[in-house]
Amino acid sequence: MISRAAKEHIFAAATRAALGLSVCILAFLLGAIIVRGAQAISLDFLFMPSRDFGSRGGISYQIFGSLLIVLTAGLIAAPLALGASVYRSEYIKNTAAQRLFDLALYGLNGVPSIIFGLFGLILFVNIFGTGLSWFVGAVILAIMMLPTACMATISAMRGIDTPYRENAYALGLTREQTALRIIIPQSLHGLVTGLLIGLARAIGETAPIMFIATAFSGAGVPSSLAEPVATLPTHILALAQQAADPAALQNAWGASFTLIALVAMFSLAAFFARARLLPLSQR
Amino acid sequence: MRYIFRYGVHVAGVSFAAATILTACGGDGVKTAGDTVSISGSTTVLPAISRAADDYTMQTGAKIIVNAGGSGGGFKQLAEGQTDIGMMSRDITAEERARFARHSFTVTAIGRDAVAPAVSSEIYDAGVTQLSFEQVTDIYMGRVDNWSAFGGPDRAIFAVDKEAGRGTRQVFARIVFGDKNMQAPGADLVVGSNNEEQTALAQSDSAIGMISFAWANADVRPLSITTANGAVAPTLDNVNSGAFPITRDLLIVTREDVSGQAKAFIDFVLSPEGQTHVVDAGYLPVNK
Amino acid sequence: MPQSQHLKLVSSAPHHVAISLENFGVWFGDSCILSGVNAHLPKRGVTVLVGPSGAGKSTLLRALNRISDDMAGLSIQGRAYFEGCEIYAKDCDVTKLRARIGMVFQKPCVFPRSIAQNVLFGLRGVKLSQAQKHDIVEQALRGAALWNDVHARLGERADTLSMGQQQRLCIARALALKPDVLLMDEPTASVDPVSARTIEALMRDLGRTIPVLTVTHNLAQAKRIADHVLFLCEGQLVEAGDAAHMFSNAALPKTQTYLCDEFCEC
Amino acid sequence: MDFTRPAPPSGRALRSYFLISALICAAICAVILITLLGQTGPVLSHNPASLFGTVWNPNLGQYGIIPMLYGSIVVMVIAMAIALPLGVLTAIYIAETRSARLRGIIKSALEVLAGIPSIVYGLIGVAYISVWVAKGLDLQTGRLILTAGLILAVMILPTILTLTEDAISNVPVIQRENARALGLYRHEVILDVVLPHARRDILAAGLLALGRALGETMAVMLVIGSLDRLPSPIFNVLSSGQTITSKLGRELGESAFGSAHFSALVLMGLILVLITLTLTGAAQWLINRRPNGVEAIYD
Repeated sequence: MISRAAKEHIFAAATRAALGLSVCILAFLLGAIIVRGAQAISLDFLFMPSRDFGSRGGISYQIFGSLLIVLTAGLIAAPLALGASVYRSEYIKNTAAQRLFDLALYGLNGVPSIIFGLFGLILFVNIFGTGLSWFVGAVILAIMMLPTACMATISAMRGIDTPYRENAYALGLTREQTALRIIIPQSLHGLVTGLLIGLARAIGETAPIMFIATAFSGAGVPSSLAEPVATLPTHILALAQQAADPAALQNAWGASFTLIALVAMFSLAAFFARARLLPLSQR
Repeated sequence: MRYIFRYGVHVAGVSFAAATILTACGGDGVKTAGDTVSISGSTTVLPAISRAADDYTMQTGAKIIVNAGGSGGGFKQLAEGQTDIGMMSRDITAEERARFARHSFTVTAIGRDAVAPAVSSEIYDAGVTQLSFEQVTDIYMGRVDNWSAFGGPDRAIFAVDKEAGRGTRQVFARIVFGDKNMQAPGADLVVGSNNEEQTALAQSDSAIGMISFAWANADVRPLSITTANGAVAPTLDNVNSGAFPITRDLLIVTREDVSGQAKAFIDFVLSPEGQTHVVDAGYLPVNK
Repeated sequence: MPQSQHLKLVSSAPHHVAISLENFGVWFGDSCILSGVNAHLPKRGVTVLVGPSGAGKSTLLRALNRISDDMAGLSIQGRAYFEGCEIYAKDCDVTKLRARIGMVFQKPCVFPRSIAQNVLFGLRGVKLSQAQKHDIVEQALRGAALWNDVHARLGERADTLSMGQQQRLCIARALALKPDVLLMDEPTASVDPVSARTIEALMRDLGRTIPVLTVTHNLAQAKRIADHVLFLCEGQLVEAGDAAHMFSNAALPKTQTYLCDEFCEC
Repeated sequence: MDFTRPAPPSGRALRSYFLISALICAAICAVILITLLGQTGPVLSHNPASLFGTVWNPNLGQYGIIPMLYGSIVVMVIAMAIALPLGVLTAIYIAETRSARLRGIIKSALEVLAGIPSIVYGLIGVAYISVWVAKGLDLQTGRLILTAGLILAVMILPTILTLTEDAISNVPVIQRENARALGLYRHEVILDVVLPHARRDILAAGLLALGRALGETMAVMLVIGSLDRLPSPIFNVLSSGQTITSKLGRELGESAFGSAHFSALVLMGLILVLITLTLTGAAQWLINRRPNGVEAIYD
């Protein structure tokens, strides 16, 4: 029988050991990415196109392609998320219908990313016959962003006090006018934050776009919607498969570092957007 | 606020329009993207085509997009009209032709390559420098699992296989195993591209794999083939003379509705200038 | 230091004193919550801590069993003794200390288990037979005037009880450990008036065997239950003394004003 | 006075815009499922019996999904077996520590880590973890089921840690204080009061992490070795393997649309979606279910 005091010590040691291990893992991950990435990053690397299957040259088109796809995805997702959130929060009053809507959103959020790729491959690339197209990639990423953007917007709308709505109705505004003048402006921070978080997540996605929107080499600035682009995640994938080549590996770290910097940029933007756009009434 | 909202509607409108256009230009996969040539397929052919494409783009300003994906994928995308040219390191199979019987395909050889059984340098240095087809087959079928059986060190054989759709694998299986679809129960690891195969062989100290000559290096050593007439070394000369048995043509495939731009690029690859890129990639030129 | 700040009602002989404070103070970061408190808690009777909000009553109570140890920025000045041992000594076993100093909080808080399990929750490290357990539960619940309410449903979840019953369960839980002192931080603040009266009576009963130190905002209640009174204001112990004495003719006008008119000048 | 001021003409258009957006959002999940379902026909009519086999050989019409299903489950179990205890113990330390600074540092590091794209974890797996595993265990390759499990454990650790820490911090202080006032040791307070109180949220965190582990593609695909075979012996995690996601990532590109091969892959994808949807649904249900009286009284 171990005494209570001894158990206390064992337990404390276990949590301390766990903390130590976790901190080591976190430090290793961050350290590896920063150290290896910093070695590979240079202005040339960021602004030159890649050569020799990515093992030489830079990642300019990959950065461009990634930004093109996710920003377009954001533009597609924004109006959908806004409209859907207004409908969910201002029009659906039936609890069961609300539940169903939320369930659909949570469900979409839980779908593995490769499934979105599979879905896009079947529906767009094959059934609609679009071929490899960056725009299809943007549409798929927009779908992936929808739950995040909707949930953030809906929760911002939930934060608007009922008196605002009652006052608007009392002034004779229709439901649409209330939505347009009161609800949407007051919940804009939710939409923007949600979208930016969605963008941060989407830009790192590989599986959804690797079969439908990206090309290995030669892809530059697309001249039509139905052309593939190069992206950072798929570039890293191609380079990671040549791990025996130090030059390729070095560029993979550089591309990873850049990708994470972009993710961090969107996340920080989300953080500041939330602070800046939060309406005075809710600060 | 209004502004943002209108903007939203505008974007939605554009999105819908774009989706409609995309759908409309789909159909039976008629490529619409004017002067862009889209190519995908075998990672074996890729280095040659990619180099040629870079050069061609520089000379003419034409846009050529090259994608990896394996011979199977390359054919599939071409047949479905998603690309203009497919790269293959094996022939089109009867099943593939049957599946897309409504199209006719033109196959052009742009170079020649040899696949060799290759081993980790440690094994090669320990004295295993040649194997017969039967011996390689024994390894992949799981009948032999130690290098000592071939005069090597007393170490388990680590057999690296490739994905079934890969051209390299099908050529190797057809010639060495005698059946291109033969599964390899003795395999310990399956990789995709030539790069991955190279990495796996280099990282191991007792591995055997199948690799295109162009990927052989100091860590990954191709073996001579033991035949009734002695050993055939894995050299380009032996490939050229036809003595080395596991060779294949590097192919590009087009559909009957090939675009002029794609045709022009193929002509460039076949020209003496284009063929230098094939040689640079480590392969043998055609027409020589 | 004026003489009046000492408890004059008991002799300073240690065997009559459960807890004594010497120049005791509590700081959170840079702000002083309590300072220079000198007091003795007698071994019997109900001692009531009174004073306006923010006087430091709860802080003092929570410092005595070191329950506030985990708050960031907390620092202690002076000395506090429990049964002659220094509470804030380095070698003081906090766990044992807390087991001997029972505490009941403002809001009742039962654990989501059965009533009996709640009573036995603090009894650790001793092997007890079923019969012993039953005895302890019965005694503790009787001591907390709850036995008649719940003896037929000891296995039911404790959170099904009313707030007043839950608060008495908390008292029973503390009593099960046979504490040497019972600290009560406004124990009647969250319960209905009837339960509050029951708990007041309980405190009087408990005060006959062990020292009970309680905080209250309710002066009427303080009058009903107090044997001794400590008057705190703005982190200082203003006056302390026998209840009858304090309520009728306290030495300081400040104390008189507060205890009679519930108005504080400090 | 005109009390019947007509709605502006844009009202109806706006309303339909809201409605259509909502319908799109709500229907996409179902559309995905139906699209996938629609492609499973060929393999179901072709050779359904082979699906339950252990041999995957599209050339011979054999589509045994058991090795992939097994791989997915084993990799997930390894990841959870490592990440859950590690995450919960670490979360306990962070939640109970008095150092606000340590807590702040770790929490922001976790935010950063949660944002690292999975392909980068794959790169770390290829460049470091698989190499370490191969060297440490003296194996020919580090592309193993175990490696995939390790990578996934690292990937889901931030999720588990963050959510568990939240759950533990959300346990009302009053519960801890009451337990401590009874003379309980810290570990007794945690094990007997805090964890039981937070168990529902911790379970939900586990389920979410489980879903993420099952659905993860890139990192797994790069390190698992793509061997479509059950390991032998069956629990040999030091052999290469295949998960549903890595199979899809590797083979979708080369299977012809509409073939039995393609539809077998789609079927695997469908199974994966159904499993992960069940897990997320269960987690959401646990989080949303407003629990019993105790919490309701004190929150």
